[in-house]
Amino acid sequence: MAETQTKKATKIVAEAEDQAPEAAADNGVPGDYANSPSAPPQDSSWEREAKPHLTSRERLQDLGEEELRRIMYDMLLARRFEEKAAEAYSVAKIGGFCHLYIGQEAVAIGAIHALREDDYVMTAYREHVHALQKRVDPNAIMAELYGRSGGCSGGKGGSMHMFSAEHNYLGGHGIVGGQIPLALGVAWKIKYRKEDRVMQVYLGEAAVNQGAFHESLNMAALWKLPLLVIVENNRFGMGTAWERASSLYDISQKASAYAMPSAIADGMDVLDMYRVTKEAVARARAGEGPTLIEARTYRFVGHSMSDPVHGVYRTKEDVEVAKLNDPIRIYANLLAELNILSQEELEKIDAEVKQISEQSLEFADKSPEPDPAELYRDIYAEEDVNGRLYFDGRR
Amino acid sequence: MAETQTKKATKIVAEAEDQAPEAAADNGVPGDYANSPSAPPQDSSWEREAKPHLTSRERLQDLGEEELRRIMYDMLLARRFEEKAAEAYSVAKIGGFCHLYIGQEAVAIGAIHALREDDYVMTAYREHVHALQKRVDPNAIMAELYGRSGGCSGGKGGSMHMFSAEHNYLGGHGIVGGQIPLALGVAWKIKYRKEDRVMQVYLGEAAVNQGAFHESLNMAALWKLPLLVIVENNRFGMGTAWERASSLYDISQKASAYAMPSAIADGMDVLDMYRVTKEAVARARAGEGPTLIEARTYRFVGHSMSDPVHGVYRTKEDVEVAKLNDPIRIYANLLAELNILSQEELEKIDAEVKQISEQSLEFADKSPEPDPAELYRDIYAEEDVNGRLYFDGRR
Amino acid sequence: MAVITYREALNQALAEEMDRDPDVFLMGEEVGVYNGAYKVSKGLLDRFGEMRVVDTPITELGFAGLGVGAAMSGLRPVIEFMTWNFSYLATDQIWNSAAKLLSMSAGQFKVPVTFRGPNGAALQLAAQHSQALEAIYAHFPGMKVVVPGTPADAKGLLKAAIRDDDPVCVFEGEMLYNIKGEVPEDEDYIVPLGVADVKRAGSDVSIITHGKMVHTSLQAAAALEKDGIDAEVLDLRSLRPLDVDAILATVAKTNRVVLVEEGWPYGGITATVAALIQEEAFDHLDAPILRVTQADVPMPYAKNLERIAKPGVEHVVDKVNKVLYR
Amino acid sequence: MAVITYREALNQALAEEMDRDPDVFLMGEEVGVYNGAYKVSKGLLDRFGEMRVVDTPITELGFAGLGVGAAMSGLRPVIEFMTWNFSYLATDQIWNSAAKLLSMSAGQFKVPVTFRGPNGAALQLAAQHSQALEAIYAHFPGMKVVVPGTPADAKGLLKAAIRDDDPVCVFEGEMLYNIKGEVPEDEDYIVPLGVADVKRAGSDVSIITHGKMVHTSLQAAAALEKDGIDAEVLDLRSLRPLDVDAILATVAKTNRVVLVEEGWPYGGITATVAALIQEEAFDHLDAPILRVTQADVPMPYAKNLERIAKPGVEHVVDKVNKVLYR
Ligand SMILES: Cc1ncc(C[n+]2csc(CCOP(=O)(O)OP(=O)(O)O)c2C)c(N)n1
Ligand SMILES: Cc1ncc(C[n+]2csc(CCOP(=O)(O)OP(=O)(O)O)c2C)c(N)n1
Ligand SMILES: [Mg+2]
Ligand SMILES: [Mg+2]
Repeated sequence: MAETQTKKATKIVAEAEDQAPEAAADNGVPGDYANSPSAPPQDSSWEREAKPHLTSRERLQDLGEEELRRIMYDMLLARRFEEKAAEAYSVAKIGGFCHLYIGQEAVAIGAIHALREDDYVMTAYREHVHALQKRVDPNAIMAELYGRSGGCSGGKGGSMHMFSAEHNYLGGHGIVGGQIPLALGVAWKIKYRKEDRVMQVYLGEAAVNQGAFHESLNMAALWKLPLLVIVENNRFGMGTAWERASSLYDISQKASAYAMPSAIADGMDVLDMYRVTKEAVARARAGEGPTLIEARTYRFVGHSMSDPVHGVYRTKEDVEVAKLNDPIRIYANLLAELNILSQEELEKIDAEVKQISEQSLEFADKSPEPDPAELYRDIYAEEDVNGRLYFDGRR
Repeated sequence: MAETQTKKATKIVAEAEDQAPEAAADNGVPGDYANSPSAPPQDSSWEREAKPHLTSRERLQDLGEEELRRIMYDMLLARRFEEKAAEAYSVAKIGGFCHLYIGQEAVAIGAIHALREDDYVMTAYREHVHALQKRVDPNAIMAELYGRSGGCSGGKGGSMHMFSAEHNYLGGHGIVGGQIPLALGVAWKIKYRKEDRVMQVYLGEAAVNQGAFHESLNMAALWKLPLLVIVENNRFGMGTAWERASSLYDISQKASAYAMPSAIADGMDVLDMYRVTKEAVARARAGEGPTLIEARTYRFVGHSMSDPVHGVYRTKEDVEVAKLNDPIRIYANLLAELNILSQEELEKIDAEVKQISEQSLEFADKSPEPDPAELYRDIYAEEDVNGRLYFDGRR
Repeated sequence: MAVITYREALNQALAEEMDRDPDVFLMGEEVGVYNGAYKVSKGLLDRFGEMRVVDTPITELGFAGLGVGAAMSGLRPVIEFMTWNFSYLATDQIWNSAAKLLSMSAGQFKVPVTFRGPNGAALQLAAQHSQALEAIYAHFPGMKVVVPGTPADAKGLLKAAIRDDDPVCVFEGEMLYNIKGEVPEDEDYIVPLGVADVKRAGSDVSIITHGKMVHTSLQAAAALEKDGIDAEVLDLRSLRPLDVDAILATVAKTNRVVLVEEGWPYGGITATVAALIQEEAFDHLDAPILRVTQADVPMPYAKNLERIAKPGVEHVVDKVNKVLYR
Repeated sequence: MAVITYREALNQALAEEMDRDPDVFLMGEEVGVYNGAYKVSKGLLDRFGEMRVVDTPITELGFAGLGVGAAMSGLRPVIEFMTWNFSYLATDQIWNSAAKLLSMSAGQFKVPVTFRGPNGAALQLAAQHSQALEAIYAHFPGMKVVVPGTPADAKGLLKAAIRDDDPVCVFEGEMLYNIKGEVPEDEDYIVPLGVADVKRAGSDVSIITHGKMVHTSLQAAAALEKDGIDAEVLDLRSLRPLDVDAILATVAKTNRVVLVEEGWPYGGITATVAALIQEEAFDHLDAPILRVTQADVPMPYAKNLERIAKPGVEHVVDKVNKVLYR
């Protein structure tokens, strides 16, 4: 029975893949050989020792069945939601840059699962799933993508600049590496106020080369701040493979320059992300300072909606091989194997998240555009000032 | 006899110390116990394995006696020259910031001795000795300190911005860490043009924390550029001890984040500097890329002429203990011990470099101020342009 | 003359200068394998190889500094910022090194580096990706700044920038890459720095502008024409050096001025040009000089807000009517 | 009122605000153990401890960003740049984060951070250490910028900046730290942002300026007085918000204007103010507005060149005579 369930779970995932924006370009749904011996061997330098060889049961750690199901729900919601966003983008309901997280879901979902509500999350521009996982309303996220007043940034931020103070979701930043010093500041605040909280900051592997990363890691380690630096190593910064951008392949090792603990996590395995992050969170809460986590993952889609899935920098085959490692498939297979989630339940969840995603489109569509008067709102904290604040002669 | 010479050499050094600008503040010339067992023990974390235990003879490496004497000359010239500069500063002949190198001479002198004339040197603002060692005329250096037209930067650069294209001396830069990317560019040029040259860039240990350092090391290693990054670790960035600024004490280890070779050199021993640098130079010439060298040294003077020698950040005793390790003394002792440099010869050299230093003051004093018309010269490469270049309504 | 896009014109300029001078190389993010984020460098890696078309890590400070260092030691680097928005990270190397090295070394080290990339707001890219930044670069003595508005100017100015011995910033219009125009094919065609261009002759009012706003201004002029107003449109092209003679000439001709720019007003290019005109042509002015700029706010994402934040034809028309007291 | 130095006034402002509000802390290079490179923070480490007076590594980008992040999560950081010259490294965090976060988050995240430090040329510090940089910061909507010229304004503006909910840059005069003046002792004394101050009333001509140039302008006014010219000196104090009413009032009074600033002219504060005055008070002007700025060159080291590069009393007098057609 476990096997049957695995097959069916795979079907749902394959369907999800089919509906991904690039499905058209990718003829042929990958078969079920992810778990078969005929799967192409993984690049051994990529898969590292870090992940212990646990039994299926051990992989579940302390998570109860309800929680495990919730994670499945989160994974599928992330995927379905972004599929809808891609659809909306393709009919120009969404504009600007739009960076999808398809393929990487396990990273943020596993890592944020190790947090409490009052912990903080901040990331770059590939952020829809981080916002979702911090429980920002899918409607508010979609409305933000639509640039509407019901959006979580009132329509002013868009895909790259979502915020929700209420959910301790701190954005949404567009400058590669720019979020890291900001997160350092939030971690500083936690220590300053002696709060029992943790700050998680995410960045793509390409941001590791930026000076901001290094300056921040040093201060975080020097002052033992409760900061988790989670590198989402999806192997590419746009079209540049990591090995063409860094003289050292192993990102986690960069922490040694700061005498900072680090770990590698399997970014395609939501439970491994959870495991590794949880340890680092505990260390941070205990006042033992920051951790660098390298999550090894892959982006199944183009850099942004306007970039091709594959091209000069990676082949169609590369992407197909990577897709065999679909994090949703991996997780669904495990839950099926352990009889935690039946096929029916999985289908029910899938139906539910599809509906939520669909509804978010409707909500966004109905949400009004921002009032034109918003143009000059929230530029400064106060509207009445001495002297003139704006110099365009319009106001 | 060796012993006698050692004592006398010490006397000259002690005298040199006496005349250093801070002599007045530092009562009591340290005795000759640098080489005696009663010398205070060195901080063991500071002195590291890196320096091999060589016999006195072995320390000389491949250097001939002429060369060894020349190094002594360079060391004393550096010291005497800066003593004169300090005098001139104290009577306001020199203005602005003036950062002396007293105590650190072995670093640049040893390292540059491992270069050829056509190799490049660039550093920060503590630069007089680097310029001297690249054979820029002491007169031109002193005139630059005086802000005169005979200066190596025509009086426009001052203490922090000396240049001599002719000597492949590339400055003289005032932004902490700012010189590193520039040097990276020069190293790039060497590779681009397939030249058989090496680029040496110097920085203080505090610059290691700057993003510019990390971005540059990565690119240098990634592209295997002929760059030597020499960190002059004098333990302090102004009043901040290194251990208060970096979460990792060991600077040379930071190279591991870039898969770059590194080494620690004894920055108080001109021959150890030479030894370590020579190896790195050979690697660079062989196309094997950059090296990070951490030179462990000490600044006997204040951060700049306007800062105190000691104060809240280090005690008078700290400085006195460090002075027992005077690089000039160490080197003079060795040459004396090996009968390479007699007391008379040492005195002759000292007299000579004193005279050169004295003369540089005269030269500088007589050199005219820059022509006021210089104000608008060399702002742009061409003077005749289409359109207006300057907007001050004065020109 | 061939009709090509602004993008192709830039590509030609790069290729021709790289052909002409082996010291010219292009470096930046995604300029090689990816053929450029905006495809300006398409085909150049294949043609010139890895040492001359160089993909960098995302380290703007580092590779901008590399360009300055390579320039001070004799090469002619062209450093691409994927967009100018990211150049803030590199300003120290541009303003403290590139702009000052010649002066600090009393002429010993020239810095013939070109910084280039797309500038200005495209469509709904929000606050951090929608900035027109030429003004802060023109602020610094030692820098040169050009802002081509047409394919021909793009080619001619970029070639002139590369040949120039000073650091030059080339602000390309992110929204202009696809526009087409006639472009000279002569390999030695350049547009000299510091020469403005009357893009439309007129007698009633002078609209002085640059970059993408040249098109907005021409559209405004066309609209005004229907209203019987004959506007002259002067394209500055080069902001530093600035063609002051051309500015004063058009002011003397029309006596009424509207200045238009894509960026923010405080310290904007229009502020400097207004200050300059009122100082040097006070008696020629029949009305105050009016300015059109982006709304003085970070660019919002929402389509409707973005539209009203950007300087548009209607703003230009409105100000022209005002300076004509209509 | 006590007579204290500008430095002491700033020190008092910091101490009082730190006393008043536990969320206020000071961070920067050498602010603690060394008591500040310019001793502005003298004694504060002893008084407030290591979490509130924090020595940083030399990483301007990093700790400026830290300040912005701490501010967006509720603290009120005061970030010291040892001098503003080094702030180029941090502009990305100031312009792309601090200035935009409130807007991008539609009001959810206020950024009450204060950036401060010495500004402008001191004596013979050469090109990289002698820059007056307020203009490029005032360029950005979302930022506030103040430039105190006297001890009383230094205290009042810094306190107002710290209490303000927006990012404020405080440009202190590197050459003003030792000047003395009367300073109110009231703990709630502030100088509100956006209020200019007539430092000398006069009727013949308006000299509008800020920062160190207030003193140069007052000296010029004194010299002019001997010549029978009665100059008004308006100290802007705050550049954004800008007290436009006060500017228009003095222009209406004297009809002749000279603008003076320490920095460069292209995109300088004086450019914006000139553009604004000619637009809003065109009919009040009896002469073109003239400007006095630093020579448009990187600051040279040589004493004689530096002297002529800096804007001085003689330049102001000369321009005043010109606007009076004398
Ligand atoms: C400072 C800066 N430089 C360049 C860019 C343009 N850019 C946006 S995303 C990106 C690639 C980043 O790759 P990575 O950090 O690996 O994140 P990923 O997109 O893979 O999630 C680049 C170059 C930018 N936004 N900011
Ligand atoms: C970017 C920058 N920040 C701050 C300063 C001010 N500053 C000048 S030297 C210095 C200390 C540098 O220490 P280190 O790098 O160790 O060099 P050392 O002076 O010891 O030779 C500081 C903070 C500067 N010049 N540039
Ligand atoms: Mg990536
Ligand atoms: Mg040091």
